[in-house]
Amino acid sequence: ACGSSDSDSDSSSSASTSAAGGDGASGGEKIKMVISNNFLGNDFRPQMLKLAELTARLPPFADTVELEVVNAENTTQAQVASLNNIIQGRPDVLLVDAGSPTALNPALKRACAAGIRVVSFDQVVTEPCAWKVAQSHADGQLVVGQWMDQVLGGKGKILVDRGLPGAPVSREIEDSFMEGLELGGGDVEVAGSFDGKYAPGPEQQGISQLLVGNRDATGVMTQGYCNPAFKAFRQAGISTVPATTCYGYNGELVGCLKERAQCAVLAGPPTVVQIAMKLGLDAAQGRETPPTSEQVPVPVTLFVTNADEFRPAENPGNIAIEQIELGTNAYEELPPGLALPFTLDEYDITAEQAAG
Amino acid sequence: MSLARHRTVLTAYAIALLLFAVGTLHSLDFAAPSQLKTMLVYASFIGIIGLGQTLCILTGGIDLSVPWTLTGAAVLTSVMTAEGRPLGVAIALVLALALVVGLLNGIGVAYAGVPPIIMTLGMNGALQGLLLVYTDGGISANPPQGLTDFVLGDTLGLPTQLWIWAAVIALGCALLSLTTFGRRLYAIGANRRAAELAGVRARRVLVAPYVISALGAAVTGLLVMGFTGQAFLTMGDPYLFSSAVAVAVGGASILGGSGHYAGTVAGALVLTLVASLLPLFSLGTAWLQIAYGLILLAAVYAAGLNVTRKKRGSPDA
Amino acid sequence: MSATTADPRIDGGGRPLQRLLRAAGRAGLAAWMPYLYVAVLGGAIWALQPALIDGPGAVDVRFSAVVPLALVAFGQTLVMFTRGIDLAVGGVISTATALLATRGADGATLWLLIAAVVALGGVAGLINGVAVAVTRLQPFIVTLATWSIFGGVALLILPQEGGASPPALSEALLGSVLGVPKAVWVVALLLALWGWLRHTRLITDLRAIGSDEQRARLIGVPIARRTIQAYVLSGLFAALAGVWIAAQTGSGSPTAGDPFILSSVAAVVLGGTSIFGGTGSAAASIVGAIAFLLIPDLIAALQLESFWSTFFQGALLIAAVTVSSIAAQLKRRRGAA
Amino acid sequence: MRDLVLSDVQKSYGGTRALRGASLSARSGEVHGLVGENGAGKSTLVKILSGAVRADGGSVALDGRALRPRSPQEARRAGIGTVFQELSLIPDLSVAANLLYGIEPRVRAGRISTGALHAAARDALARFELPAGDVSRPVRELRLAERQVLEIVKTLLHEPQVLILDEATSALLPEQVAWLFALVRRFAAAGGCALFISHRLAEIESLCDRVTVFRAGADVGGGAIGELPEARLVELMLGRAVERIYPPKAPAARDAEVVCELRSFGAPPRLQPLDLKLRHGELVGVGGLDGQGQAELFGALFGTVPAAGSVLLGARELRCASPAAALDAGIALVPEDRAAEGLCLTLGVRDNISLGSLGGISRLGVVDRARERRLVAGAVGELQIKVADVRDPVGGLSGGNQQKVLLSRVLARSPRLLLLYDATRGVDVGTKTEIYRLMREQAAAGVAVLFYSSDAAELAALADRVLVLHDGVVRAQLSGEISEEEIVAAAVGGRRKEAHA
Ligand SMILES: Nc1ncnc2c1ncn2[C@@H]1O[C@H](COP(=O)(O)OP(=O)(O)OP(=O)(O)O)[C@@H](O)[C@H]1O
Ligand SMILES: Nc1ncnc2c1ncn2[C@@H]1O[C@H](COP(=O)(O)OP(=O)(O)OP(=O)(O)O)[C@@H](O)[C@H]1O
Ligand SMILES: [Mg+2]
Ligand SMILES: [Mg+2]
Repeated sequence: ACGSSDSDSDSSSSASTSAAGGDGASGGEKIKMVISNNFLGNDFRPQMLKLAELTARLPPFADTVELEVVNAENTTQAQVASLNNIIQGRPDVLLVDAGSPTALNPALKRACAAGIRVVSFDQVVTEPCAWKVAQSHADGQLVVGQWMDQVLGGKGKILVDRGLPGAPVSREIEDSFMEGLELGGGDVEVAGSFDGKYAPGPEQQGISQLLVGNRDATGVMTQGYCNPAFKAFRQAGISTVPATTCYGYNGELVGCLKERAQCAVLAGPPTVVQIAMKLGLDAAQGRETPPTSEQVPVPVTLFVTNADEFRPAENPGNIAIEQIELGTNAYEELPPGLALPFTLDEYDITAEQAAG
Repeated sequence: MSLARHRTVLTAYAIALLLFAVGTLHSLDFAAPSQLKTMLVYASFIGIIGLGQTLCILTGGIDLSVPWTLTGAAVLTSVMTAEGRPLGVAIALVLALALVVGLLNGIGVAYAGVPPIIMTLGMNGALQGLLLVYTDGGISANPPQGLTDFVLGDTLGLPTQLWIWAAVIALGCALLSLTTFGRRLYAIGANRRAAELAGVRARRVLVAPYVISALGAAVTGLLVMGFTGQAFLTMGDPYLFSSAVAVAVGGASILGGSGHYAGTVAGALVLTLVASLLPLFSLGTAWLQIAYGLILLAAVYAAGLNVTRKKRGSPDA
Repeated sequence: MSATTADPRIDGGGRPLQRLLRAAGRAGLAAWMPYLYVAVLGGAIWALQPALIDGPGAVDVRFSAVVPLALVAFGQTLVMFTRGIDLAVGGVISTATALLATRGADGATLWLLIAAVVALGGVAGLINGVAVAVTRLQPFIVTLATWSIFGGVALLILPQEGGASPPALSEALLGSVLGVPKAVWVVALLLALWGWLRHTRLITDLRAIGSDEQRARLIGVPIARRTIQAYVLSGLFAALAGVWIAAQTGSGSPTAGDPFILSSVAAVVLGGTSIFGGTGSAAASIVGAIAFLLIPDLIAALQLESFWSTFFQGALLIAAVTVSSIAAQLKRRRGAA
Repeated sequence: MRDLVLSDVQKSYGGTRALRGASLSARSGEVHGLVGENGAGKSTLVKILSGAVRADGGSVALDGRALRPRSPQEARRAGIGTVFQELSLIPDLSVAANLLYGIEPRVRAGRISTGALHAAARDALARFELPAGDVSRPVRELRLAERQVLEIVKTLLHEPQVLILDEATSALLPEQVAWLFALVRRFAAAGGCALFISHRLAEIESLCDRVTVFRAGADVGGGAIGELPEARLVELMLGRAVERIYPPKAPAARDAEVVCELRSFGAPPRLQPLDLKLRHGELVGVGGLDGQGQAELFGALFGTVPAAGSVLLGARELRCASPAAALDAGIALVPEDRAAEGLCLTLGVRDNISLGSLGGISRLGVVDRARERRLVAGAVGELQIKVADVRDPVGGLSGGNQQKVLLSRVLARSPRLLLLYDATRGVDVGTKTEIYRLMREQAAAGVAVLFYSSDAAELAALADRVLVLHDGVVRAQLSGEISEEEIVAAAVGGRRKEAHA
């Protein structure tokens, strides 16, 4: 499929940032797979890309796929421009972690038209010709909301993170959490909300500011990290450790244990890229693939501090619930930014490898 | 003495007091000691950066390379300590790097004649690129624990961080009010050519504000990292404009030649108070942004009122 | 001490050719630099990976990216003539895309919608212009504040990225006419517009204001009116950029405009316009925009990590201004010697 | 009939009463002189007439009709043409665009035809007997005298009925002054009314028909020029008689000790190497047409222009690469343009005075407030600088007082070579007298004093010796009884005059 004009683009991709498959394997027959990422500044994306590279060295990718990762600046314009350049190189498979659900559509439509198999993953696009692989934040947060309600016994005040202004996923997370919160029938009150922007600094500041009028808050829902909530409470001189929800970084799990906090930590698994790669490979090799109109789910785990007690009334996504424990899913010696779980079981990758 | 002479600075403090009063009336918690401490800590981030920014703006310049100098300092410290280097060594190295950044900015502005806004904007982009390449777009190193303990540690009832700011305030005010360096800065800002003909070595003097600004940004990076317990790549974003805005709210002219760090301190307080006050009114993000813009306009207008009036009626009209 | 040349009366004349040469020399190296950047960057990309320049659709793609920055930079240039700066373009662009992504339209209503969006950009510019001209606060601060305000408005209209701009909009603006991509036509149109505009009273007045506002008042330049006009035009051009982005992406974003704030200033400066007002050219700003956007392509052609493009954009900005500043210093020294 | 009648005009700037009931009446066909010391309110009156500021009270009538221009355009339309003291040329616009602003030929749909504009500009310059040259040059590149000429032409192109010239000659050379006077006389002869402001009383005498004297914002006298001898004018202006404007020249300076010597000193190519000895007690003036290398001479000595050759000051040989180095070596300069190069107008009087001596009044970089206070108080007292509070911004002082602040900053360095570049331009008689006295005192105290003046009368009356430069070469050295005519002749004449008795 990659056929004709690749004399120069082939030689160049081996010199590129992160070609996989290692040594001097001749590129001619390999499937050329490109990941387009837009840089966000968080720890999750680089780790996911590292996982992609590690995975590309393992079967079934090792002998068949040549992987290239292309980062673009954190603007839609930049990712569109970068995609256009990628399309000029005619890869077989294009994996896209999108900076915008809609703005890349025209470019991706062009890619499809050029015969490139397009898989959008993690932050997915609405373009119909692309496969979509992503975790369902709605399913996950529905359970998280129920957890908060149960832990607080259906009463009290919580603070809620609205994420990044303008980002669609933020709205989805917030809405589903609220839905879950109300499922139990309790009347937990949302005392205030803040823009955490998926970064510890803004989260901590947002919570600090809200604590002014709400020193009696007992729970915090964040879209990023748990630790800032603990810090903000301590800063404000409040001895209560809030029941807190966040996303699955190693440091947050460790933090929850250290603070002896009630926590529900939803995995934001980098494994999404492994599923997307496999889908792309299948498509390129002509195997059967799910329809592009459906979102391919990513298995998700909810790590909690009370796995023995917590039973959600509704769990449409079949989210696995796991107890947070040092050594099994929380590692004091590994970097705090390590997102969990760090690989699918079928690939032989260790936590140390994933952490770099 | 003549309060009128310091009206711009006093206006900025008056605005800060007003905002504080509004907050306290809305919720008594606003004046709780722990809350005050937290607010002061947030103000101190802008405040410490604000010293260098004030000096730059006094000379008619500006430093827009703060965000990535700040982020770079935190990230590099975190990476170096994770590699096993002692914290002290890491900090010394990072400050040395900041010194180089400041020198480059200063030399570009003073000797190559590059307009400050362009020099520092370009530097910010260059630093961002280098740091992203270096970290491969992400960092996952444990932050140095010693730093967190130090920054948040209690010294005589206040977080150490506030003592650091107090020292910066003392240093900044003394620098501007008592030293020949301060006099020369004002002179360069008011009329560089005249200052040079009066014997001021303007190029040499002009480098210093950028060096001080870079060092301030680096120190703030370390403090922010200590405070949040983490280095992250977006940590500099909020500081692109906020320190310059604090200087302006403090009554300085962005054109240089007038203003004082005492005003910037008030400006930092005003910005922090606004940010703490607005969430109390449960506005959505959109309204928050709108309100922020309006308050900013009002504050700068009030603080700059007599400055602009004077400018308009200058005798060589 | 003013040490300058020539004899006591107004300059010693010369034949037309000499005069022409002198004028070319006066415009100097600086005026040709942006074109040089484009030639060098474009040439390098072409040498490394010709497909990025002459591949199918490459020109369209490249110019589609240039159009919004060129539009914003055009307006930004006019503001910078007056020694101002318009940071609010970020909010205006976002608001424009937000409006387009939340309103359906077709046929005649589409053009009405576009007109309304652009007019709103003008109103935003009017607010900036009046604030700058009447309160006499620094444009930097005023537009920083209004950026926040307009950005908030964008969020009110479109709380989250997405929506769908009218498909007719994309059809109307994208594609080719007479075999040439519409994006190229837009850039050509902008260059032609500048060709016409540059000798108008408006531009002369804007330059006069930036050069010396007090004196401009004395010779009868309507300072407030012209200042307001500059910001209104900047608002209009920013809204047009928003329209283009909405067409290009088929959607809207309440933060779409933010990246254009500093990149428009960079494009203008790369084009050789002084941030101290008085001199420059919007055409050169457009060329500057092209140069600025060629850098990520060069990085791609070089197969470097994309993060290098931020580095090189910053470095080019500094290098460009250093070159013109040193050239100016040398010229002054030569003039004095 | 284009009579201009102003009565009881008032204007305050904040607390400063610039005009407190000023009246003046000028008839058509006459050239009316307006004199007064710095800050007397002359320019304020001009600004009111030209619509730049609005009067608080009083009335202005032109041709018997009330005139209250709200903007410069309105004033221009009413027939008022103004040559502003600070000029009104836009530095970044071309000569042509400046000359014809608002009256461009061929404007279609708001678009100005550059070709037509340049042609019209060349035409206009030719009509005023000026070489056209390159009219597309930005005004920024012109020298002060060239700009002054341009401002005059620009004003006349609007064909005003009333022509106001606010210190329009202060930057002009004798031949340019003659050119201007011819123009003004022709203008008046054609029935126009000209208002002429100058601090050079000789010009007032030779050009004006009648004169009005302002003091402290009000008219204090006037009449036909024939009835007002110079001494009487000065007395009206200052409110006191002045014995003599120029201090007596130094006796027998010839054999006095040499305090400074220039050896083959120059700034090629604009100033050829020259030799010069400055002696104890001697005031040496530099003259000549504008732009003949005088600026280079002063600049090279002060380190702002690359120099060749050597300077001996006392026993030391110097080579200064920057003003800071020059000051450290004992060389000080009073620059030409007070606002642009001399003072930091937004800063206080105190800061301006001490700026030059910061090193001397500080310890380890900290300013010693007590020493600074003594320094500033001494300067303010000695030069009688009128200021309420030394922290007030210098920009708020009258021109004369600003000049004194500048002088005191320079003198505070106790220089051994004092350079003054046209330091009395635009300065009133009263202040000039004081500056002359200071220069003499400095020379008598052993300071080498070298000054440039665009005013030939001043050179003749003040200097013990005058160097006339032409095209970078010393065309003449005059000493003893020097006459104005000698200087002018040497400046423009082709003859080479050697040291004259
Ligand atoms: N824009 C202004 N703001 C405040 N004071 C002013 C302004 N313009 C002039 N003044 C003051 O008004 C008074 C009169 O000034 P004006 O310029 O009319 O004097 P002048 O007679 O023209 O003096 P000179 O001979 O020095 O030009 C002075 O005290 C001056 O300082
Ligand atoms: N723009 C201004 N702002 C504030 N005060 C001013 C301003 N202009 C002038 N003044 C003050 O007004 C007073 C009168 O000024 P004016 O120029 O009339 O002085 P003067 O006595 O005429 O000086 P000179 O000896 O130079 O002729 C001065 O004390 C001066 O400081
Ligand atoms: Mg006076
Ligand atoms: Mg005057």
